[in-house]
Amino acid sequence: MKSSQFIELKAVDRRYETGLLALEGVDMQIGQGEFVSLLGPSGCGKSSVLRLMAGLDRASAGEVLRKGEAARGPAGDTGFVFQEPTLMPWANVATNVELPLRLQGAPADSREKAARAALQLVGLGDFAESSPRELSGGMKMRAAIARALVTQPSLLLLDEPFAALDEITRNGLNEALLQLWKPKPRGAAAFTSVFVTHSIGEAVFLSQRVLVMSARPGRVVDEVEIKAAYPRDASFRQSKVYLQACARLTESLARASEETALG
Amino acid sequence: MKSSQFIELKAVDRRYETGLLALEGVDMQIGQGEFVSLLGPSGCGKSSVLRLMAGLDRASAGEVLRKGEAARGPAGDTGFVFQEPTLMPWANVATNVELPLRLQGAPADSREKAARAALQLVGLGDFAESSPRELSGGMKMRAAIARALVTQPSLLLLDEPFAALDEITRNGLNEALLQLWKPKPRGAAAFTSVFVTHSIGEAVFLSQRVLVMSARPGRVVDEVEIKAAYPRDASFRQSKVYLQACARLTESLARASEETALG
Amino acid sequence: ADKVVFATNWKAQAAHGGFYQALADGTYRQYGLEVEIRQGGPQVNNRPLLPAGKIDFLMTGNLLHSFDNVKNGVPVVAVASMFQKDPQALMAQPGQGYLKFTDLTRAPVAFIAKDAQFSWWAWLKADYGFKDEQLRPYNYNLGPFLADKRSIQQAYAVEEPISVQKQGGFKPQVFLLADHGYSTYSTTIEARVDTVQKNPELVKRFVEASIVGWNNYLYGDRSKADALILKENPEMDAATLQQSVALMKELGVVDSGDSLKLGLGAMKPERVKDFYDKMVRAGLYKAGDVDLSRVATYQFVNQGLGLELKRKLTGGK
Amino acid sequence: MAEAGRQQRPAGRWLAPLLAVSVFFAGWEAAVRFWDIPPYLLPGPLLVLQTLYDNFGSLAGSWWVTVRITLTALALATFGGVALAGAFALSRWLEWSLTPFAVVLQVTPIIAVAPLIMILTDSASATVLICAWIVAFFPVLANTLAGLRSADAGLVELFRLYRASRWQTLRFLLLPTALPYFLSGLKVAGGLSLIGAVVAEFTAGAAGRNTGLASRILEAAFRTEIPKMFAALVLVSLTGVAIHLLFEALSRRLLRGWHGSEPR
Amino acid sequence: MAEAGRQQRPAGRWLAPLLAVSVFFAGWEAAVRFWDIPPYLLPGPLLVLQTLYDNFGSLAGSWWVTVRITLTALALATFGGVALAGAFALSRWLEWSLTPFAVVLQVTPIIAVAPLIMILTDSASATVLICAWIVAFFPVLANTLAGLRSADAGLVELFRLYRASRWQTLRFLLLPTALPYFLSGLKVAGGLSLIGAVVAEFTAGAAGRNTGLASRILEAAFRTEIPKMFAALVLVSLTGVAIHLLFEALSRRLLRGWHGSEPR
Ligand SMILES: Nc1ncnc2c1ncn2[C@@H]1O[C@H](COP(=O)(O)OP(=O)(O)OP(=O)(O)O)[C@@H](O)[C@H]1O
Ligand SMILES: Nc1ncnc2c1ncn2[C@@H]1O[C@H](COP(=O)(O)OP(=O)(O)OP(=O)(O)O)[C@@H](O)[C@H]1O
Ligand SMILES: [Mg+2]
Ligand SMILES: [Mg+2]
Repeated sequence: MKSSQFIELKAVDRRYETGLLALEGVDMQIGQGEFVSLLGPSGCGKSSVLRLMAGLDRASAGEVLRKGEAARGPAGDTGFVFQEPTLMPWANVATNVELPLRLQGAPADSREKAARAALQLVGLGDFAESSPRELSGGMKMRAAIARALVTQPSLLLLDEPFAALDEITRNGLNEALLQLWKPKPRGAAAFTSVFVTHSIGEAVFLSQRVLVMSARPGRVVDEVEIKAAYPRDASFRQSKVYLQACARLTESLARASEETALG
Repeated sequence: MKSSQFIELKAVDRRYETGLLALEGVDMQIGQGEFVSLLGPSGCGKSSVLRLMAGLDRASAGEVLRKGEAARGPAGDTGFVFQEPTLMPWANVATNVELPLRLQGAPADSREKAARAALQLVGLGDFAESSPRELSGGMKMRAAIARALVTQPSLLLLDEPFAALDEITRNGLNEALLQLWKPKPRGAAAFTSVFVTHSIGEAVFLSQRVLVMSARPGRVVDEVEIKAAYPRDASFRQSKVYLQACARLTESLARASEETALG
Repeated sequence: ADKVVFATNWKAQAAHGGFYQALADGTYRQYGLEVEIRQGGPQVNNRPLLPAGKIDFLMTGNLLHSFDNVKNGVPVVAVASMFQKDPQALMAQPGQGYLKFTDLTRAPVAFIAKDAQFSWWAWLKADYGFKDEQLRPYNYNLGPFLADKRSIQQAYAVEEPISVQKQGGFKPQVFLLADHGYSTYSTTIEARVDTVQKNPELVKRFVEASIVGWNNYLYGDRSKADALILKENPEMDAATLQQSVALMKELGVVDSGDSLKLGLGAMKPERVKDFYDKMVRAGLYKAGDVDLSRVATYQFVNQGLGLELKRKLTGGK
Repeated sequence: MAEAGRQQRPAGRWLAPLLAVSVFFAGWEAAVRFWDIPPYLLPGPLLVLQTLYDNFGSLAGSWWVTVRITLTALALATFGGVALAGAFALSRWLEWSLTPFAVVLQVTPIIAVAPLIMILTDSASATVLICAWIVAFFPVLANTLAGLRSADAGLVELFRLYRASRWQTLRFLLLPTALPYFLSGLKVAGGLSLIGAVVAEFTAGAAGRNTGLASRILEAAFRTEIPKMFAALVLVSLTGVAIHLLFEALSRRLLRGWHGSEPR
Repeated sequence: MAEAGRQQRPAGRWLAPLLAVSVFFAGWEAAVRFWDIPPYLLPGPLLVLQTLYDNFGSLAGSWWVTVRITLTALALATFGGVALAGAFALSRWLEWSLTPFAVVLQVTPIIAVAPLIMILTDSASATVLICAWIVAFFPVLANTLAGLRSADAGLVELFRLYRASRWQTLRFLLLPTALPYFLSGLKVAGGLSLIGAVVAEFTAGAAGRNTGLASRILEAAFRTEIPKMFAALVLVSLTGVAIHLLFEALSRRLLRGWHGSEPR
């Protein structure tokens, strides 16, 4: 049992140095190869959870376990699309995307090939030589996605990766992502994925499980399993499972958001 | 006729220094007090159009007219939510939001009051004293929105302002925005608004008119008028006008995107 | 009283004693002068201040400066020479086989300050065969000399040897350049030509008061002057002053040769010419570069002033 | 590095330099004793401290003179450098026109121009101050200027959008942006104004009563009282370290919380 | 400012300084003529140029000596400053331990330590070089260090995520981040190594054959050949301006296109 969980958060608190309690008693279990989405109102602590999972941050209380062991710093085989593109301004797009491979000591030609493939995947094949400041907002984000995919990580953390993209591009990338995650319909997943999004539809379309977090301090307040086989295609969006899950999530998100009153 | 147009783009080209032709022969007419949305695939030139309208950039060919006159630099009464939050890292949230008023020479107490009201509106009332790096991604974006609103500008340019927000917050802000734009149902609009978004639903819900741009080089390829009275509320999302407009826009967006092939 | 600013070329020390004497015991005031003495220092260059009119009189180390002034048309002239012998010297550690002055050319290392490198070092090379290879810069720090037994070093005969004795615990051999042909006048007083022409009486009073001061300093009660020097230059100490004065007397720096008959401050055109010829030989000047008649004016000295006072102070000896 | 900076380690912050300096002094003392180096060449640190203690009264006066010149020159350099950089940022023409003069000032050996300044100002203490200022002002100018030019492109657009005046842009955008650069220039200028005060006193030496540490160093060197010279040098060094620590603290205070270089 | 920089104005870039310098020289010449200032006090620029022309052969040799020392010292200062800053960035303990020594080096008057170095190295040219290096290295260190600490927090996290070694973080993240700071430090160090070469020669240089401009300046001053002194000073100034222009161009080249300070 213990070993089947890839990542576990046990009663995790995170209080920032400002005194703000961002997470309180968060429990999460992400199985090996699972695709889980995180929904929650703005500022509820989704990014904070991802940073804990990546080992970039430490819990103020409680435990973060990776493969059953206490996580101590980054594990090295994690891909992370941060909420902001975070590109190196002095390097061109290809160099940016190659960076993780370079840090892992991969030889130049394999780096180049992998980077080209990743850029092709996100539709930036023509912009390999461009500087980040010559990209549009959505293109920057796509470069960041390519960078996270380039190492073929065993854990992929995605913090609203598609928020800056139009629906067509977004749907295309959704399908591409699923394709990477489960190359063979009945085979094993290539990686474990935790996906933060604000689009309920996207969460349902992609994930096996969706967690809903409450407003500050963040807690897990709902959990919905999406019982549908992969590959899922456009027709899944019309299915009853999809629509029901969306309805339920809309409702619990509304409840979770109650505290963040808007003038 | 001429004077009724608030902003006009006539056969505008924009070629960047890299040689990339971002806009080609763009024609747009935005009437005084109109609420227009812009849809288009990632990298098609939406942000470029907004920058031209704001007077922050110059057309390589063609004309940009503001109130019938050639635009020469920023006009001073424009609010602009950039695609990135663009907050001053050394100042707290309140100071950031106050900035436009300070630049206009408003006295301290009226600045403070206006900033507080704007922060309240976007749900950041408790974070006035926080530093930008202590905000979540969505919260930063909301601070940027508050800053754009604080001067009560006569032209509001919004570049995917709600992309980083969950649906509840987003809907709340949509309604708040419409409320500001048309305080009295049958009265005049308080400002002219050009809104870039990737959410077709949002575009339809908010606007009087939606323009669709094609992939690079950007051109206007479709224009849909949303014939529905304001105030619109949640029930509008079930109306036939809404659903038809969405369907039509989905289709033309798909056509406009064809060129940006995804691997 | 006329306000007069007089600049020296170094921090206050016994070699400036006569001037401080005249200031401290009121001689200058008796001559109707209100004098301010401005100290120099190793990197302080007071020289441009004289032609610029910022000071009225300047104490100068040797005649080379006066030659340069004439050569470059600087309207400045020497009016008196308080030292008959330039105390410039070379010193060596004892027991290193440097018996005669010419032995010093064999020293492997010579610590010589920049200004000396531009002046008498050239003469030493020309007349005695010293070589540039020996040169090391001297920054008025005795450490390197003390550390290297075979080295030689420039010295102001009334200063450095005293320090060497105190620090190194030995008495260095001192070779006075003046004893080997370096015939410049020293501690000259320079004034602007303009002052000499328009206000000779002021110059006369300053020169005469200074001569009186020097007589009193050497042969009379020095206590007030020494107190003033110690105050102006806190690093100085009474013992050093004592020894310096003894050395000045012993070496005849101030009072020897012409001054015994003509009084302190004496200058002779023949000696100026002799020195100039030597410098021409050393390659510092070309013959005819300098109009020697404009180097110094002899109208204020050589009149036996102070001989009477000296006799009184020394009890007729 | 940010990683290391995440946890404060105040112990190491003080322990490390203390330890290093102690080791250095111990080695120095040992070397002096082992090779029997005479004090007129290199005095041991104990002797230097003893000398410092013995002469503290007289050295303290000179120290205060030097400190006063240093701080005044630094203040002038800071003010002048920032003002000039600000003016340059407001007008490229001004920058292009005046930069050559700033560079020439920086590379002019003050030993050569000191007499000229002396003639112009007619005051030794003014000359010393001007010389120290010349030495110190360029790093402030160069760094502030580089900082003023580093503004985030997005924020520059924001200011343009609201038609901020040049002055407002300078005040609210460029100066805060330049702060980390300016502070780094300040650290350089702090040391330079101290060394400038010392060197200026060497060359333009205020004679008589108001002598600073430079005169004491020269005198001691001249009289081969090397331990005393080292005592004066130690005072100069301590002053330099104190200025540096001050600016480190200032930098930490001003940048904490928003600039990468100073993690909270 | 970015606004002004959007259009290149190469005309003004050259015209402005030329004009300013011309006006300055004209004013200088006029002042000298009007007040009839004698050349031994302040020679007019025409006379200085004439002197420079007449003595060019002999001055050029000295100039080359000074330039060689300057460039060597600058290279050593750049290398040393960057290496030390890199080491400091890799280890906070190292930084804490060695910073006091770096500061002390910066504020030590080289005139005081030159004899010591002289004794240790036993070579005048090595002494001059070390002195010039001491003068120049601190700005490179301080600025590079400030730059290394300015890394974007997001990118630091990215590097941590991939468990980049300290060396990789330095190489691929911190050094590029530090570039604009480093270049600004280089501009300061360029001038300082020139002035360092001159001052070091003043205090530690031996006369004889291989004398640089410092000796010519001193000699001319000593011999009241003020126009010649100014001619040598002009050479120093021109060298400083040339170094500055070089680094300006380097900075423009390296930062163009990604850093706010150099718009394309
Ligand atoms: N470095 C920090 N210091 C202080 N408070 C922080 C810090 N980072 C985040 N917070 C606070 O923690 C809370 C959660 O932030 P987090 O970024 O995890 O939210 P989020 O769920 O990702 O929101 P969003 O959807 O807007 O990105 C917020 O209230 C935020 O203000
Ligand atoms: N400064 C620039 N230099 C060169 N090319 C640029 C620059 N800014 C934008 N571009 C290019 O112009 C095109 C349009 O960019 P723009 O930012 O207007 O797109 P967009 O429609 O806003 O895209 P997105 O939805 O991704 O934000 C893109 O292909 C981009 O690469
Ligand atoms: Mg987030
Ligand atoms: Mg955009």
